[in-house]
Amino acid sequence: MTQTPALLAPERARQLAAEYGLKPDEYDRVLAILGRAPSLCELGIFSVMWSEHCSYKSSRVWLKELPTKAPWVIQGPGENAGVIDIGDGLAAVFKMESHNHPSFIEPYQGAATGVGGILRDVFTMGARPIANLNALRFGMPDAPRMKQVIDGVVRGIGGYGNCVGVPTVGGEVNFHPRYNGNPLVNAMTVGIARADRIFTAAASGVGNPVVYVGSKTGRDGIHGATMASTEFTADSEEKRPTVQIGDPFTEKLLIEACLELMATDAIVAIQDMGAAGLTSSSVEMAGKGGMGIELELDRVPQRETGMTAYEMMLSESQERMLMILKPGREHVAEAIFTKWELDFAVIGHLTDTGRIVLKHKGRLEADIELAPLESEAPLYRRPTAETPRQAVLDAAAIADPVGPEAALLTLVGSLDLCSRRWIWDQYDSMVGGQTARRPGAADAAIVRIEESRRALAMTTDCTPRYCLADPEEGGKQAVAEAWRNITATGGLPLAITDNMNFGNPEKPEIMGQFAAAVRGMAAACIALDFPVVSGNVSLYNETEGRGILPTPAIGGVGVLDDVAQAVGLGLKPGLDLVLVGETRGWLGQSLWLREIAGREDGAPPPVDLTAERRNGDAVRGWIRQGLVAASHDLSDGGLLVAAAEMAMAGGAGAVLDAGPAGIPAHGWWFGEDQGRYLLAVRDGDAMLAAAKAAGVPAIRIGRSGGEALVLPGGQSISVAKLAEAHERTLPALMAEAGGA
Amino acid sequence: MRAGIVLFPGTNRERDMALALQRVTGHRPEMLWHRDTALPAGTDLVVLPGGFSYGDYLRCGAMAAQSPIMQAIKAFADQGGHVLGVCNGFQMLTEAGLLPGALLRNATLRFLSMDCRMRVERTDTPYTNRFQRGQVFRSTMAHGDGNYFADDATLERLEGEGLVALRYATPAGEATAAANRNGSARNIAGILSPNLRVLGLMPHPENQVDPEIDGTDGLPLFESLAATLATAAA
Amino acid sequence: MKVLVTVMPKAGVLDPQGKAIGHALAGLGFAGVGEVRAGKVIELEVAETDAAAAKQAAEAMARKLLANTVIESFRVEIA
Amino acid sequence: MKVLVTVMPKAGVLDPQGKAIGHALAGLGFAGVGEVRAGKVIELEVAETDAAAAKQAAEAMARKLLANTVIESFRVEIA
Ligand SMILES: Nc1ncnc2c1ncn2[C@@H]1O[C@H](COP(=O)(O)OP(=O)(O)O)[C@@H](O)[C@H]1O
Ligand SMILES: [Mg+2]
Repeated sequence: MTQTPALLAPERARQLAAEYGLKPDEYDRVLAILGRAPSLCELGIFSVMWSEHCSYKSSRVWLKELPTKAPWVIQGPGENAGVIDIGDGLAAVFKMESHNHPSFIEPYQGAATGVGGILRDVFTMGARPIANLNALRFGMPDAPRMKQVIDGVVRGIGGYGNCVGVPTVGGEVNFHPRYNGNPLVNAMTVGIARADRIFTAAASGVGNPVVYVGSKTGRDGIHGATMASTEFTADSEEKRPTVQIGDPFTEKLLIEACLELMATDAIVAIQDMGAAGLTSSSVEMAGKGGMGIELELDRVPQRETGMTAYEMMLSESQERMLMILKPGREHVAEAIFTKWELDFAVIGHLTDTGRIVLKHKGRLEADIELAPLESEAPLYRRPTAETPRQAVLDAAAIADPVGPEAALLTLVGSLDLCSRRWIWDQYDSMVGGQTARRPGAADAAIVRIEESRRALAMTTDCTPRYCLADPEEGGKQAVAEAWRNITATGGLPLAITDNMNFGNPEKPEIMGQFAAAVRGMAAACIALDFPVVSGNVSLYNETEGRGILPTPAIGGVGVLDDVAQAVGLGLKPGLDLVLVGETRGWLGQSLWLREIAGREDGAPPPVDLTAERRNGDAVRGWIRQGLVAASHDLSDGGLLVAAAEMAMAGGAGAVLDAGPAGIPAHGWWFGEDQGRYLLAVRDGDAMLAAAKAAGVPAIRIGRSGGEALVLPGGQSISVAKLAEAHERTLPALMAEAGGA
Repeated sequence: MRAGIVLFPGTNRERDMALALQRVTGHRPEMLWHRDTALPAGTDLVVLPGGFSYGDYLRCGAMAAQSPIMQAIKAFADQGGHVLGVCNGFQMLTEAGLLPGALLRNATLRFLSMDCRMRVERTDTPYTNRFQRGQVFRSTMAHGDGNYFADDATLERLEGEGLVALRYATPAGEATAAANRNGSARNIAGILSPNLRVLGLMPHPENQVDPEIDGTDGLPLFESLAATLATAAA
Repeated sequence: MKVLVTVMPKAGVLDPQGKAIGHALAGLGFAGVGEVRAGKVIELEVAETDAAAAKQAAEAMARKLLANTVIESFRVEIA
Repeated sequence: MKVLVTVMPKAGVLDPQGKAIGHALAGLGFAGVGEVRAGKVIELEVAETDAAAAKQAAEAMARKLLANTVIESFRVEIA
């Protein structure tokens, strides 16, 4: 065997490096680390490891500002998923990840493989996945191809999640023209593990076997730049990188096989092969453990013939995992993987050299020192520009063109507020038999933990239009809304995962949005004791130079000690309606302003974190004392929309009182002031007294009963009519997206 | 009652089913493996649970129907054993020829995950004796291929012999087209074998057995079984 | 040798997918499309070198697994 | 005139269904089965009476609706 791999000619190498996305100075660093020109395989490894996706080179400096610690945090960012202690010796393991670009190219497979990838991040750590959520941002349905994208994404998420048998229990959807060329698909998985049985990726033990399990490797998703290269062969059609196809059936087997193996003591470390497949998994496992790793690529199970080392290392074939086993335990693992009819191969071993060494067909293909691959990775503090502040709008200065009754009917049927039933009806939300609150039933989904009284409350939230207008307040608001949604069910919010979707970070105004959003998120996380334990960054979401709305999607997880404490949002008759939190009638950036007044402007509602905390802690306390029959946080659309949502969910109407003097009616009904809840309680007086004692603003705003929402002016809007307007929108839009 | 739940590659509602059976028997049923060639001695109920056996590739339930354990289950059924197939399990029963007909793609061509209501057509069966005749109960469905199909002669025979166990219906008990989301022939949600011991149905009553989760509408089905098999064993 | 097994819904069996495709084609402005049936094709690479034997084997596979003869008919061709 | 559009996963694109079918056939004892690919076939009854024109129309339908050309290839035949 030769001592150095076949090296690229210097000019050719520099040219390829540029094609693979390495900047000239980044490539100089590659040369310095290697002390020579790279082989093609080595260049591939550097280019993917130093890509924005794997290295977080633009975002790392900012992400450091996020709080990641709390007494209940077992594992913060840095592993495949975050881990928190939820009591009883149990841990919740969760993360959210984007699959934006693949979902635009091939919506079904893009979304499906997104779900597959995030599931692997979670069961890699030893957790059984118990819930999936999805945060979606679509363009306008009449934009080119958009209905197909919506249809494909929803089918893909359902197709994958339903098949693997993990209930899809929640999520969120927004529509905005700024997503026309760049829809966002963020998938979140939550799993449960024993707190003392968490698996991580750090390799250890010289000589320990490196084991590949799952599906075979094909040429799926290899860096597009290779397409242009004629380096390998003439028959380019055969070698063309292809779209990744998800195989949820294999994933299901992989989940069962991995969990079965994890119950033995055979595993030292485990990592899924996600983006940059074998490269990132082997580099990260060895790197985290301070080890070296040597792989015989001939042993990699291959789906296609004639694959090169470069292709195998960069393939993004799905449903694959890499493990380090204890010596002599290969047969234990092999028996389990054979039982589940999955590929199993020992493809290498750990070394003490601190290098990654790859061999293929008797030739050395790569030999790189691991430490500098990580420590010398590019890191940018890119220039930032602040988003200019927008004026605070005065509700009194904005004319109400239609009145509350018509506005309500328009709003409940509008794209951002209409029922998502068309979506969740395609997701199995019940499999597992533990879903206590399905989509639409409560502000957060509630899933009980098997053989336990405990339940998790889960939600995803972000209001991108606020983030565009004021990224810092928007970042704060996204975290606060997730916290509020969990609180509104009686759950104790514990931690978040985030998915930072932004445009081109090389533009100062985009990097400024990012930095400000992180600042706002961090402030909210600290004030609400709601640390970040995992996350994902997706940049360059731009089409023709126009970026998406800044979208820091937040996935929140909380716990209920007893599932019986959970409350939903369905209104029943005979209850007092109590509004908690302060209302000023904030119309800037509200949906009322956009949908009724036709304006998208003004400063978004500020989040007073002290009030948020105080109000939420009080509401949760009342729920846990059993004082609250139904509860809903106030967000998009404000008070009247929240009341309508509760009415529709429970099938009961309400008679509503007029708002306080001094707040214009449209501000009162549709303002989006933060930190508020609408509670339905048996004893309103007792609740108001409790609120007063706690220093929490609260007023009675009506009483439930009847079959309509009755406004103070006497207008009565039947719940059936509201529901009709609410339910009609998506099915009507998607009817002709059809089924073929 | 000694129940066994069969696990196929891709099965995913086995734990739901185990919880439902445990609720009425007090103990966890046994999990059986698709490659087994015999059932444990003393088995009196075999359940083919929901899921996506073999990924639902080719046809739902087709590959599972060829599993080694299916031979044993056929023999068990021939000898009068009780076999319950839910969702993917129902599809397997038709693919294996233990029940007639087939389950086609939903008429909507979409996966349907939603509440449905079923009318109990007869109560003198091992699965329905704790229901009232004509009772309508709520369950959830979660399937892409639940559109029951059989040729007219088969349908006439099923009707004539009273082997239609459950029909999709409105809360008031009418078997309307609107209540029949997947497009099943004659609103059929579940059918029985001539000896009434094999039942296949598409919805998931095992998800409606716990007041804290989604109500207890499905519980009578499992109580019926427990009562029947307890008597049988006594 | 490559064998193609084509599986189609039997006449008289509901074919919601075919129907939807027909509908969608009409919606896209393709005129003159009558009945549409949607089926499956399975392409098998077999070791067998004798065409008749390969065909026979594929027919056995179709009867056993690839087609459900309650609802589907099949035909086998050598590609 | 009857036109057949056969849609197959492109070469190199993972075909989980084909893989599972191949696996099942081997399990059933059918020896010598190599790669299995699973695709769709759509049978269209068209008003067109000229074969070349019918073929052309079907190709347009395939590109527009019947095949997802990102991951699938198709061929059109007159039956
Ligand atoms: N993509 C989705 N998948 C599943 N459920 C969804 C999705 N989008 C929204 N939902 C559900 O619809 C309901 C309403 O969502 P949303 O309006 O975002 O709630 P909120 O404003 O309280 O955060 C919630 O139960 C949510 O989980
Ligand atoms: Mg939300």
